[in-house]
Amino acid sequence: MKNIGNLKEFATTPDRFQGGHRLCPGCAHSIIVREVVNATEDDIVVSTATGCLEVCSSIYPYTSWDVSWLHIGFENAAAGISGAEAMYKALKRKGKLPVDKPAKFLAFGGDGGTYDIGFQSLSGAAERGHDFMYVCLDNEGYMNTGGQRSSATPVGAHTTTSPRGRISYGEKNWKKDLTMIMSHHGCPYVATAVPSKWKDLATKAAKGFDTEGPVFLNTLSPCTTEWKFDPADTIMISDLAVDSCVFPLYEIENGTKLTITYRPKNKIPVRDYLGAQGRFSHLFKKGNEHLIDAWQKHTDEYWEYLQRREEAGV
Amino acid sequence: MATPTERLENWDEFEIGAVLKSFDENGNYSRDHSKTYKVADWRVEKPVFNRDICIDCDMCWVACPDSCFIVEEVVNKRGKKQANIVGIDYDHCKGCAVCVEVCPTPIKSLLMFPEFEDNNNALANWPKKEKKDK
Amino acid sequence: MQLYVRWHSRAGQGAVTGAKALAEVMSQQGKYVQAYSVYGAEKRGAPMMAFDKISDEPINDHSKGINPDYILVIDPSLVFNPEILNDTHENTKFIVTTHMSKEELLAMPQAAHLKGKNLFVVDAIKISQEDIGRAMPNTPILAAFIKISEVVSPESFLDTMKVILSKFPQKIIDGNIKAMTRAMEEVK
Amino acid sequence: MAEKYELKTKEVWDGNTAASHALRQAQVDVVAAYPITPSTPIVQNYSSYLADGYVDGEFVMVESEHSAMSACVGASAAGGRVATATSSQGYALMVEVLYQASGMRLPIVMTVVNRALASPLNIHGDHGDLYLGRDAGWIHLIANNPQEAYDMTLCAFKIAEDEDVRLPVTTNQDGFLVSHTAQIVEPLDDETAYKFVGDYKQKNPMLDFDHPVTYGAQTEEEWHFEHKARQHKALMDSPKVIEKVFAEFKELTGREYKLVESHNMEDAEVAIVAMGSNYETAKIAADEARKAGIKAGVVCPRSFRPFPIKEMAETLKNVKAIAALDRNCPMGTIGALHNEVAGAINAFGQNAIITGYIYGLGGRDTTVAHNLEVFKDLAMNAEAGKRVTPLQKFINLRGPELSFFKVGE
Repeated sequence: MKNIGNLKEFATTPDRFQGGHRLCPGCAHSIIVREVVNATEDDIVVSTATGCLEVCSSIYPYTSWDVSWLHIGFENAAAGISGAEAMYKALKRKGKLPVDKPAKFLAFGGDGGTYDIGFQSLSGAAERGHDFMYVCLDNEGYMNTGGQRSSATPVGAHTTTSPRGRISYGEKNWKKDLTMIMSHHGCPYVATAVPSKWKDLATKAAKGFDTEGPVFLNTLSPCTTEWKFDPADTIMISDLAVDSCVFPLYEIENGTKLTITYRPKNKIPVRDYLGAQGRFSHLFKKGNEHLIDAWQKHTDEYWEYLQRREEAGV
Repeated sequence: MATPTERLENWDEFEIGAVLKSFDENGNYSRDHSKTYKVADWRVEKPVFNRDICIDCDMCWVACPDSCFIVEEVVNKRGKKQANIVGIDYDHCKGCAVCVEVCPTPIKSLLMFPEFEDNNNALANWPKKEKKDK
Repeated sequence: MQLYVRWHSRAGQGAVTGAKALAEVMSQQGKYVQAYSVYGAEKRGAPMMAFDKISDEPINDHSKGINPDYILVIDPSLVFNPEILNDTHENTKFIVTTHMSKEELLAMPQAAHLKGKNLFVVDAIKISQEDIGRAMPNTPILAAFIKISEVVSPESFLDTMKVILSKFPQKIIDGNIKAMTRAMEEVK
Repeated sequence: MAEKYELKTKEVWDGNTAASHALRQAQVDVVAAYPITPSTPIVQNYSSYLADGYVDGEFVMVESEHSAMSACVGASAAGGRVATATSSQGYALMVEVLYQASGMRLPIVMTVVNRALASPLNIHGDHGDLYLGRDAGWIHLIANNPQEAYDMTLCAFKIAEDEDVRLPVTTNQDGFLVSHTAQIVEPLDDETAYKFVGDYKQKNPMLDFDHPVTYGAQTEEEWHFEHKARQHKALMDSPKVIEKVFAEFKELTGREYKLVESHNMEDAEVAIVAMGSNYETAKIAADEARKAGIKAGVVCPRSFRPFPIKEMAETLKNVKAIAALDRNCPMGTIGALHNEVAGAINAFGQNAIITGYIYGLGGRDTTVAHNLEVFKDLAMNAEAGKRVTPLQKFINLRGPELSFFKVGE
């Protein structure tokens, strides 16, 4: 396992995901991707679901990847990487690949390609126990197609298919708790992470690479375009998400041992997180106050739940 | 964004299967790699880096979505390797200003300037005190 | 030479395996063969049919219907279904599994359709239960067919069956050989 | 190392068993599959060969056909020999990924046991699935009996992996009529079969870590056309390799395959064109038709894609009337095979009268007598020197005659 060390040291890592891609200025996807792929020195094969990252890092005739990379479709990043991993095992056993040089198998998908359309293939690959890490770049909607709702879109968020309107406050449902669902697949390691807590993220990625079997990393990827905030504020929004405990950072080993990996010194109100984003601006209008209260209650309850689990050692 | 004209090959000229190769025979970035593609024209403002103020915390390196911070590996006093920031890759910087936001020094060592501003000019006019956060 | 055989059984009783075994036996004799079955989505217990086409010439006809020269009924209750007569001709021989004698069977009103038919009986169920240890009447009825049809000598039939059964434990092979030998003796 | 599997010179195998032995003998590295009737036994057998050590590879039993083909793409791009099998609804679920596999030029081999498409649900044989994959950029080889299911599958690897092809290949056999019908198959011994197929030759493998590659790039409108055109050219050029592989196979086995198979075509005046098991049934009908004075012949394209346009026209150049038999309901036009054949003869200035027949949907029995009826129709058209029978008729359909474009209507 790569020792992540301090940032001065980590920054000597040669990048394996490069500039010249066509993601939005300030996009959190590429920050996360760099923090993940730079967290191992082993060879990597990457599979990526259709989405912003996929499109923007492989616009022909250019690739932004220094490692072998595969995109098949929207719903099958996990199935694709499971095939590559199976071939690796077969060729290694047949002596067609060096046995002493480990290689890692990694898949990226947005929340659409992970929570929704790609969930079946992710669930299947995890259940089959392939040795791979799946990283969800959760920006809480279908941003590649112009910001439609997904099952990761949180309540009250304005999206192009759950729009705020005269009689609508936006998305009606709470987001699906995919990290827990993946933990219950029997994944030996699952964790949440955000780009601003780079060391937490890179350490979890390094741990994930080192874990044998399916690993799931759910990363919150603030979307400057569809969450409607200034591109420069990506890291700040990411910090607000964890400091308000809207997106708590934790890890679960073998489905049974939960550890909270970041505890805000000063837990900030959820409204500070919501208020920084245009997609929630209507919640601050008269008549919608109950939604901010509901958000706070929901967030507090979940934070409580995590702490109780951690305390109980389950 | 259109492909540069010199890279528009005919149907019988490219690798089959739309396969792209990251490196050439010598192990250098190939012409298929986005390292050889420029997104500089996305920018309206650019970050300017002030080496004199930088403390080499490398926050800009880790937070840059476009891998634009050029580092130099050095060995520090305690014998540990560390990365020093030596510049910005303006071919790939889109001017998002995340680096400026994460820069922690009291007077920021990274600031945004208009694209047309001369870097030396910018450095000469560097603020003496940190501006109030917006 | 052209010979058509139709098996009547219930799904799970081994008619498909039996039909394939017959095809294998005949292929060893230098014949061309086709063994197939007709069944739908029904599960274990549903009545079904399997077929053998045996010929001196390559078999190109992939249609399913045949005019059987032999009807093999490996489930005792299916003998009462008049559909076993479908597409048969006047010389078709019927070899059926039953615990009854030919006379007892023909005396039953439910078996009226078999009157005047070229009928042979063998208790393949009992034989298989006693000699193989479970009700798997496919190999005994196949042996009875070999005896009646004389398409191949009993010795070379049993030799081929030993090869076909070779993937099973010796006990099963021995049981089957015993059951088939007995069926060849008992079929009337 | 895999154990040698002892085979007799003559086995009685159904099409599924035959295809699965071909996969085993090719020593496929990865099989990713999902069960579906009637192709299930192929991958089931592969997994039991694996369990008994008769093949050394990875069997990935995935959670859907979509993932089966996706895992095949991942495995093939990684750089080894890959195969799978499917039918019908499973094929339909795979279709999206079939296009990805061919676009990435991955030499995956898929043994397809052709089965009808729902609704209504039906497990039996017709060519609905084959036609669904028609434009997916795969080579589609046709096997009409278990021996051919074995032979075509061995040839498929050699064709797919040829450096001048590098395209995925399906080998098609009729559900139940071939897949579950045991006939005599003369297999090669393991060593000879593997030697024929040859070692897998990697091209741009993802697992060559010193040379990372990107598969599945995004092409904008300035690139997509060129890529698709190039892929098309590979398919159009593939008959050269298919014929080369068939020639090598003939040398090894004495069994001869051609791009267009035919029976009694030397002096035929009328011909049935059909794919699948009915090609063989129609041959018997042709022989019988000749006894009745009809100079009948039968033709079968060995590859549905690439369609052997020139060879088809050449084979049919002297006939007066042609019937193209489609084992699929074209839903709103004339049959796909009809249109292929009509296009082929038209392209070479031939003017035989051509009619289409729809038959055998959902496993509906099609007999020698049914084919004979078609020959009688053809004889009428040939004699009249113009089409006097409907453009499209249905064979063995219950109810009043269903036909379209009757003459004089």
